[in-house]
Amino acid sequence: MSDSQKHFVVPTKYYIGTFVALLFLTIVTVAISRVDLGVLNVPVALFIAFVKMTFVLLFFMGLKWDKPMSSILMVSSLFCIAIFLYFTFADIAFRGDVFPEEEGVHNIKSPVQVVSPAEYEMMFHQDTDKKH
Amino acid sequence: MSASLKEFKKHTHQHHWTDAHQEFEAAKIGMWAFIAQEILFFSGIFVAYAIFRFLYPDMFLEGASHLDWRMGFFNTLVLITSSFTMVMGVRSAQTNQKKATVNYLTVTFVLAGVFMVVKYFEYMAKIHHGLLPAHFFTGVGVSDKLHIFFGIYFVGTGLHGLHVLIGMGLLLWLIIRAKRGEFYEDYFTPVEMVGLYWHLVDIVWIFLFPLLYLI
Amino acid sequence: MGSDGKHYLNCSSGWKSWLFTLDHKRIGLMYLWGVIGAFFFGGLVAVLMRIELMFPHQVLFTADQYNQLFTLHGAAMVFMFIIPSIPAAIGNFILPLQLGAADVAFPKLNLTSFYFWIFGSLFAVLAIFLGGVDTGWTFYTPYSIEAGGGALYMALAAFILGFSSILTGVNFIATVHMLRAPGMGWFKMPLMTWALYATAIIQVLATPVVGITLLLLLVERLLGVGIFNPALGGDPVLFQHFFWFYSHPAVYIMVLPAMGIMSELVTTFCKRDIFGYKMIAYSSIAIAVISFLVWGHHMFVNQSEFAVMIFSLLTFLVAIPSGIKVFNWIATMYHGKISFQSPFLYFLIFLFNFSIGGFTGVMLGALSLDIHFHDTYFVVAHFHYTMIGGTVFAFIGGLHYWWPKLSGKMYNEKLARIAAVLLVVGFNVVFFTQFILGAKGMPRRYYSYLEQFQPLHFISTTGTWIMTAAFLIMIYYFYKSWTVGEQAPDNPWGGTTLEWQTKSPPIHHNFEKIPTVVNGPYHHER
Amino acid sequence: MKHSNTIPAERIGQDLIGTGDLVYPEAISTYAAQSDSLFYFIFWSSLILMIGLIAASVYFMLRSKKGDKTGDYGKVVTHNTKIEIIWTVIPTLLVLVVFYWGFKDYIAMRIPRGDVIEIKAKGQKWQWGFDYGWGQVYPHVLTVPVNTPIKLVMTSTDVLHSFYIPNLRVKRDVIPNRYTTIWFEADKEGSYQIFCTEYCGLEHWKMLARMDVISETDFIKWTKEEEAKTAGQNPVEHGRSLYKANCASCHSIDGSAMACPTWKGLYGSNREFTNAASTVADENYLKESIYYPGKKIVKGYQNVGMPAYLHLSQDEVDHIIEYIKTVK
Repeated sequence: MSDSQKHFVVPTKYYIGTFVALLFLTIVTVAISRVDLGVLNVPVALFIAFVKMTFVLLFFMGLKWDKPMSSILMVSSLFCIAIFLYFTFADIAFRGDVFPEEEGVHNIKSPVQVVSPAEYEMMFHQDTDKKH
Repeated sequence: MSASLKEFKKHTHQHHWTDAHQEFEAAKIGMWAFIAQEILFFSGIFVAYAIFRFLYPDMFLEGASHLDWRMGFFNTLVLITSSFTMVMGVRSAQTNQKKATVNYLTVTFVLAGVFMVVKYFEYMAKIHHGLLPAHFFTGVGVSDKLHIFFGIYFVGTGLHGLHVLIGMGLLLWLIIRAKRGEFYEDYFTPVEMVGLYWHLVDIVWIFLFPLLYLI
Repeated sequence: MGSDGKHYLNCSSGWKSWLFTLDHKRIGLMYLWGVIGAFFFGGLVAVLMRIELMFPHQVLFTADQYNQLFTLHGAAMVFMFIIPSIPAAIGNFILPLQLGAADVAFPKLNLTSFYFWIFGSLFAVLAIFLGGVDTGWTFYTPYSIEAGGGALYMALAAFILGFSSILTGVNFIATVHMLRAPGMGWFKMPLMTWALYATAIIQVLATPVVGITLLLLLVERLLGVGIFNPALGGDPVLFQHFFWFYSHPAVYIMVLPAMGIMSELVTTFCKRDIFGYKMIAYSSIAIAVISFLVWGHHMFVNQSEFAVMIFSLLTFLVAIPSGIKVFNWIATMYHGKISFQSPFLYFLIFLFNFSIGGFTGVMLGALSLDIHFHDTYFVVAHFHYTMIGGTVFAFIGGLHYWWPKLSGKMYNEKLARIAAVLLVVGFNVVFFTQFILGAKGMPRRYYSYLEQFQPLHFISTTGTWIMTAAFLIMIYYFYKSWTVGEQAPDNPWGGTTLEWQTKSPPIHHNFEKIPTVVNGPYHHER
Repeated sequence: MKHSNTIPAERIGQDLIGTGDLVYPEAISTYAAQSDSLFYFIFWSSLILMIGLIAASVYFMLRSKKGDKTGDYGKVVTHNTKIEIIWTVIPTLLVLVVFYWGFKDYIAMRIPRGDVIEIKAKGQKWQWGFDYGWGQVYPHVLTVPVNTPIKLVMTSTDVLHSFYIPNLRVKRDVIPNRYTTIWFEADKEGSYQIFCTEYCGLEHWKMLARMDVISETDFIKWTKEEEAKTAGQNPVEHGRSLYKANCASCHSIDGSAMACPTWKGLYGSNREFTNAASTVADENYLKESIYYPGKKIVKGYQNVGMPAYLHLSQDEVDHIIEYIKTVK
């Protein structure tokens, strides 16, 4: 095998850097989730997850040094998920004929033993004690 | 083959390739195509999650409160570390460090095992409280659709766990082959491919963790 | 034949040399026998169904048996036959030859994919014996959740067959990228290869979604996830979104390679370069991309008005690249030196029937019309015009075209022409009638029907017998050809792509020396 | 047991094949005519295009035959930007027109014009029921006044169904846990065919119904009579009509075999089950079987997924039981 075909050996600094960044971002996402950001809860968590994914893809999985086709495959798979989500929501979020749930018509046999929030607090009081 | 590579078995490429490099590049494209399909395989769970979270946001908050974020957090750290040891394993194979390769792969394997053990305790706790998919759900909840959260939880983490188990099998296979000295600078395709697979498993968890445990 | 008379069929013998072969030609051939078997199985079921539908009263079957038959027909034809037909059977054989490669990128994966196909098919057969399946091949919830019998196994079968398809796709992508002969740039690839490449992309990016959908359905039945089951608070329409996210692109998995075959046929038999090579290649990719954006047109009668509007608009976009292809093929006949051999007859048949399929597709894409036609025989006729009129005829045309290459034998040209004419006549009798039935309001999947529909149903049934006769003739002359047919020359049609530059049948490693490509794929001297 | 393939006459409306033109059955709704004209627009443009394509192909083939004699086939052309643009742009414009036309008509189908009469429609395996709001569900026959906008609010109690009236060109899936709606205004009196077009199981093909379009005065008269009748009904009579609307497609009253046990001589008999201890068929058992059918499956029958009739009121169930007592 000629030297030009030798595989590129990635310097360790990239791997260690990514590792540290991932650990840091994990702590950040957990820390932020302890604070209630209202509507921003989900977008912030997803944003951090996307950043983490990008780190893994670029460095651990080597997309930074890889042929463009690998990135194209990766991006198109993410694009497909976006399509999947967008069009499914185009139906489900815009339905004009969904009526409030009605006894009888909405014949749901829930296995959940439904309790009021207050009762629920009582039942799980002990558990939550143990947790904290 | 130079003298320093004595301890390795020389790889011969299959007949239809012109050289091992072409073989390696093809394996990589194939692997990325496979990863693309894996991502879309998991997409179903994420789309189901998004739809039902949109329809019943309170039910998801209630569901998440039943999961112990500390266990999830710990498992995230375990998986990230295992991803790191995996790349170091690939790198060692690439730089002809046989012993380091075996060690890094073994550590990765052990970390995967730790992940599964933690998962086991989490599952046992859920089973204890009857927080299971609908046919087995016996738990108590404020929302009458709480079983859907646990349906998605068990399918998502279950499929992910299955991937971890498959990854452990692959790692074991790699460790054996690495010990035999089959991976060196000219041939480390299987290590690289399993590495890519392992990072994919990591990425899936990077999303499952905040979605299920945190928010 | 090679210099020593050895070729891929006789270079080794014994059942092991076939069952464990890594040679793409042998795997392709095994796939070919497999999918043809599935096709005749599905076809037999169709003939039986049509006999039942001759009269409104019971002819052969009870309602339950009839419901199982149409499920079986759909599942066998879609998952076992038509999806693997051109890519996995013909494509497996032809792709490396056209690229000038010695094999596909991953021969072991190729064999694995074939065994996935076998196991998937066995599960489908198992489902029949475990009580049968009557959910329809679409497995719509909640009916498929409560349906008894073998529904579980049929879903599992489709799941496994899906993975067979994914592995083929992964393999073809890597093959096209890495194994083109020296000198073969992207725009020197044959158009069949372009079509297979576009197909492979859809296989990889769409099929996993049906995998997870069927898995969720299985889990829904066994554990109760709740997301598809209205009794548990789920949404049955969500299942349809999941299902069609794959199953609409799957339509293009079926039809894109058929279009690839057409491009090959038209240049070879017109003995001239193709008109608008790049437009055809790009339109394959365009169709592959748009195919992901239009699944909602299967659900015009249950979605929000907003979703329906977007899906209808995008659906019409598919008509444009498809139209471009048809126009280019016809333009290729201009100033051509045409020879009317049987593969070219199939090209003409395809053009005619696929156009009808396309025009009725435009009718179905129009929202107000689809509301009336949805789930009637009009839809049944439309998709049979694209699936049989398009894919099956292209498959048969491709089989006639490459038969000398893969068997090394010629077939009886006269019988082939008779069969082709019978086939197209029979086909139109069966399905053109169904357009009228559907427009008049006859719903699909009906075991029995109102007395007034009887004459048209009867005419439709008679067409299936003409088609059966055509297929029997076909079996006869292909059998004769395989056993006692005359030796085929290396290049019987004057094709210019690389597969015609090797022996008929090809030697074990395809080429004595890997060819170097200088000209475009369709450089004819005449 | 052999299923008879005859569709009960009361579910059959006007002939579809014999009326209307070659393609469509007779149009009786305000929006049907518009939608049909789009069909003919596409049909004729396609036909012209198709003839053009065939003519070009035949011409090229004949020209090639001539070339066989003269040896001159002409120059091979592989590009012509002008013509390629033409055959990309013109079809694009055509399909955009078709899209807009179809969408406009679709919106007319979806959004009711004027004040509507609301009728509830219910799909279940395997029959349609129509509820006008006075506590009586009418099976198999939908009665509506002519020239009046009607809105059907539809739901299913079990699996997916789809409500389809070919003469109106209207169709909409009927989905459990959800209401779907259609509206229409029939402009011609008569009785028309209703189909179920979403596969729903064994007797999907039998799930037909009839729509009677009658004059406004007749409709008002019919409404008044029916309302009065329902109000004055005795329990057994009410139970009988509930039976017809909900149960008759699976349970016989004359002892003949159907998918589910017959009601003949049911009350007071001893019942054996595959999944529970045997019991006597008393009020409690009957009530439980109506509300939770899967709990006790009678020996010799399979669980065919009878829906749980939780939407029936206590009174309604009592009346059904009263009726069962009379079936001997």
